[in-house]
Amino acid sequence: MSIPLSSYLMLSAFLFAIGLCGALSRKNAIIVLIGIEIMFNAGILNLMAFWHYKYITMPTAYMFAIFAIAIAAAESAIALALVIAVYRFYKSVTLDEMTDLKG
Amino acid sequence: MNAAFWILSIITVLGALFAVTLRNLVHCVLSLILFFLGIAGHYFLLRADFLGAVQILIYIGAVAVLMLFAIMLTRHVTGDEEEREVLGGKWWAGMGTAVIVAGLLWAVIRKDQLTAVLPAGGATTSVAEIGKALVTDWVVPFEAMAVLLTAALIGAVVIALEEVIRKR
Amino acid sequence: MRFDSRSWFPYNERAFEGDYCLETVYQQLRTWFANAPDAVLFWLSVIIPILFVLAVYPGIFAYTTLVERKALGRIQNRIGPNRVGRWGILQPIADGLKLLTKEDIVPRRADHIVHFLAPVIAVVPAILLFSVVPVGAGLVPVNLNIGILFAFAVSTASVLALFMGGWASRNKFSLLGAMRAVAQVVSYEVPMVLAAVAVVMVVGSLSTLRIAHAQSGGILNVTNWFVFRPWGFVGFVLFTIGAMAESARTPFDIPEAESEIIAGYHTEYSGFKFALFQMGEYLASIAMAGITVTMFLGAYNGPGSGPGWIGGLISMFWFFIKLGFMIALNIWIRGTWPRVRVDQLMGFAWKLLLPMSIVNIIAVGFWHYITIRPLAWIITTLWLVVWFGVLSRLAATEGVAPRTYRYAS
Amino acid sequence: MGFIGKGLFEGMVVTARNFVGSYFDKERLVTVQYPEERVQTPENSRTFPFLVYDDDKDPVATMRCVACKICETECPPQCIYIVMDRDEKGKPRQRPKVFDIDTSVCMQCQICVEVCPFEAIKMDNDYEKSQYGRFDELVEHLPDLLKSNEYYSKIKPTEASAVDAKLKAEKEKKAKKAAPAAAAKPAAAVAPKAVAPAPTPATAAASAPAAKLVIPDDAPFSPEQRQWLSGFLSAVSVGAAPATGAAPSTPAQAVTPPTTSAAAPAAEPAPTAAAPAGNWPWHDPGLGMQQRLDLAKSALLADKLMAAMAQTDCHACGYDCRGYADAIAGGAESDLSLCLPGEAETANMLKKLMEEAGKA
Repeated sequence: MSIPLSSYLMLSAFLFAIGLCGALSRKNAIIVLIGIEIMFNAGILNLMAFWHYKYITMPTAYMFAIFAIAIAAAESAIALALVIAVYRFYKSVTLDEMTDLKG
Repeated sequence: MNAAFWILSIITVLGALFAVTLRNLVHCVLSLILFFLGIAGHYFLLRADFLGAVQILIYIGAVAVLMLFAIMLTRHVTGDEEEREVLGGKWWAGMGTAVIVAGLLWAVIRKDQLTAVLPAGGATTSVAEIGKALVTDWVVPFEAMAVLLTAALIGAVVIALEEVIRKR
Repeated sequence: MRFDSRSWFPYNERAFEGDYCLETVYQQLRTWFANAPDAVLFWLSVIIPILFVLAVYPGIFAYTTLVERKALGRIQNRIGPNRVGRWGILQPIADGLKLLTKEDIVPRRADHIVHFLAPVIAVVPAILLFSVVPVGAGLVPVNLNIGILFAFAVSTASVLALFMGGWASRNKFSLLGAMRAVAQVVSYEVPMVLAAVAVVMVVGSLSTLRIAHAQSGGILNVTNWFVFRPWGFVGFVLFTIGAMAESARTPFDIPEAESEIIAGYHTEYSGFKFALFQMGEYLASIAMAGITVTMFLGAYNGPGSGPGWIGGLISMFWFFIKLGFMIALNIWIRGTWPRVRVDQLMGFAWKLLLPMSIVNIIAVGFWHYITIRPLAWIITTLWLVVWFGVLSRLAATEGVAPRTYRYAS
Repeated sequence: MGFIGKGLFEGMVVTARNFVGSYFDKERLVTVQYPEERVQTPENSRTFPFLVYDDDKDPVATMRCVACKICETECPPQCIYIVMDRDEKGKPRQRPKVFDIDTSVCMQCQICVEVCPFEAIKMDNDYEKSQYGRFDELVEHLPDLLKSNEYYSKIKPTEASAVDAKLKAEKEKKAKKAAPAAAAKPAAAVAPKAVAPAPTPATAAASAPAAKLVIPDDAPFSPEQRQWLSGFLSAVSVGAAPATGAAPSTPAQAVTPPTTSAAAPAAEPAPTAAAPAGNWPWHDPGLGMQQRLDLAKSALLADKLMAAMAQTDCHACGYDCRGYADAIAGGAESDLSLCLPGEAETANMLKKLMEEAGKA
């Protein structure tokens, strides 16, 4: 009955940090992608929490959430296609090994 | 409601943590699915039923499956080779950034004391309203989204097919 | 704090009067036991639909296996199981006991946790699917306002069980089966959802009760079934094919093709875990049949159905008759058609079913905007027939050509 | 009038017809309700071998098997195990004490039946052999294997009547032979000629291809390889043209070219010494009598005698083949008719060889 909005915000901040940590510190491209997805979801959860507490009868937040999910889906499709293409070239999906442009 | 929130939060956080820390890639994706399920549960709890169903349909049905496919296509076929070194070269930078971001957000949230309480009962945005909004007020972003998705679809196919085309 | 049942019920759109879903079970109980505590009645009204789903559908599953074996036997001029009880009526119980007492084998190099979880996850979505299938006039376990979307979301999750089972077994046949299953389910999901979109466009709601209610009326409660509309018929065919592929029924059972990849993702399963996989598969196929009935075959509508006690019982009778018809159709098709090839499967989904479902959505547009019914009939029928001719020719150019052999000749 | 998927619907019509028809037309049902009804198996169907006995009163005494071990030797998967029965003195009783057939190994090839000279082992057609275990339970022992001749004539009437007729004829012949032998001893010398078939062109032809298969002297083989190959080739040539009842030595046989020098390299350099144990090229039950004798041509008397035997080391005589031959040659054994698997052919040949040796 009595979950304050700040609980949701803290949860989503925590999830965002986890996703950020994963995206920045792991070296496998697919795990980096997983981290990005976690951050996306944390953001959308935040949005929906605000919608719920303040604007529950208005579809605006819903629109944002739906568009964000669609963008995330498109992004992950492209990213995974890139992962496959990179794998063909380097025979690896480890980001640290892709150093062709390193000066 | 409180209990549901805490259980879902624990599932979500554990799923996210395992997704970025486990060594086996398939396990990572499976715990990511757990995370998605937790988020969908949160949406149901927030009375965004439509978004919860969409979350399951898109994230679990499409994104996670796509990731599993990518893993199967880029690894040894049983996916059992595990990474020797889990962390990248600049892992401390990533950890530091994450801790700083978490701390900042935490501080902001604590300071603002946003303690609005979940309203009991009452109306929500119905699916019909969402549909109407999508094709009236939001029709331009909606169409842009359609174009973006088509472009992404074609782009993904082109990127993944590059090798075949070059061979010809 | 006082228990307030109102805040616990899902927030539904009211379908129509005389709606016996979860909340009205509560109200019915309230009229009978006016003085009972609120919490008791609430939990009773939750438990009754759950018990109904958990008791009726697994029973239907058990006897579907028996009927399937009998019918396949007759199709092949055999008799089928007839030893355990008269007409083999206790065969499902014997099968269950046998599978329970069998040794549970886990490959040594398997991923034990995932291997254990996969069969459990295979059953859960299948049972969840039944929660939105209305079994009688106004009788649905949960009247979700996103009913159809919920069904698709949940049925998508079943693919995970197949993948987990195949991957965790650490067996190449299992993995091949799992990848085939994933590719197949993801491909057939698209035309299936688009076929359902046609119905949702006409009804204007995602709620299964609303969809069912929209098909009542007409002559003998029959003529308004969506299957008797041009777009509805096409949608029915598309949806049935998609549902068969989604639950890996025989013409599309390549994820578990015995002759190619042993048994696909459940090669390494034995005993009750195997039984759970089987159960999940059959339950999903029965649930899909139920959703097909709800969306196209007029749900519970039939002569004599309607609200109230008598009408409710008659509507339940009609629903289960139609469910039986869909199950029988599945069995008949399984007994007749050969398994398709993997490339044929994908080509069929993407080259014929997907364009056809989009054409069908446009046909619903015609249906909606042409208010003169006979004209709408003619135009939508012509539109669909012409496109079916064109698309089937385009999709079949490869299929009907005489086979060319690359090495042997 | 064709449309896409027409064949699919035609198929559904066919299965629907089957489905409905199988309830009305019993002729359609292809299956049999097994424990109540059984399919009549064809007379020549076979499952596992059994042993035939003649008299129900004493199956063990009247069984036809003499424990000659030919079937044990010939069995391709080696599923037969035989131990000969002996009395207190160690003299063989000419019947098995142990006769085991491992049905989990048996491949139902019927070779044991083909090779049995005594019509003692036959193929059963009993297919209900299921057991609750997969080790000892699947091995059939002598009591399980013994079945009466009546049973045999019941399951395979045609075959059994032919066998009965043959056995009866042999018995009569033996009785006829025994009568004059007892009455007038001098006549016995004539008997072998009467029994042995005259050399026919067929037998001569049969030995001709064997000569053609001889390995040339300049072929690049080591002596061991030569020996093995020549044995193999002669076995093949015998198999190709079965030498039925190989004729006794006649002028026609005598001109057979000498077997390959490689065939008996051990015998040639030292014809006066007995061939060392284990180096008897004729010691192979797959060869015909004439083949074996040819291989032992230049050897000692004991070797020739051994070559005349059936080479199964069956111990029916109380020795192995070598021991029996040594005993005859050394004068310790005077009975020349102890070789059961070799039947009359061996007995005649032994007699003849002894006569030749006596003359020389």
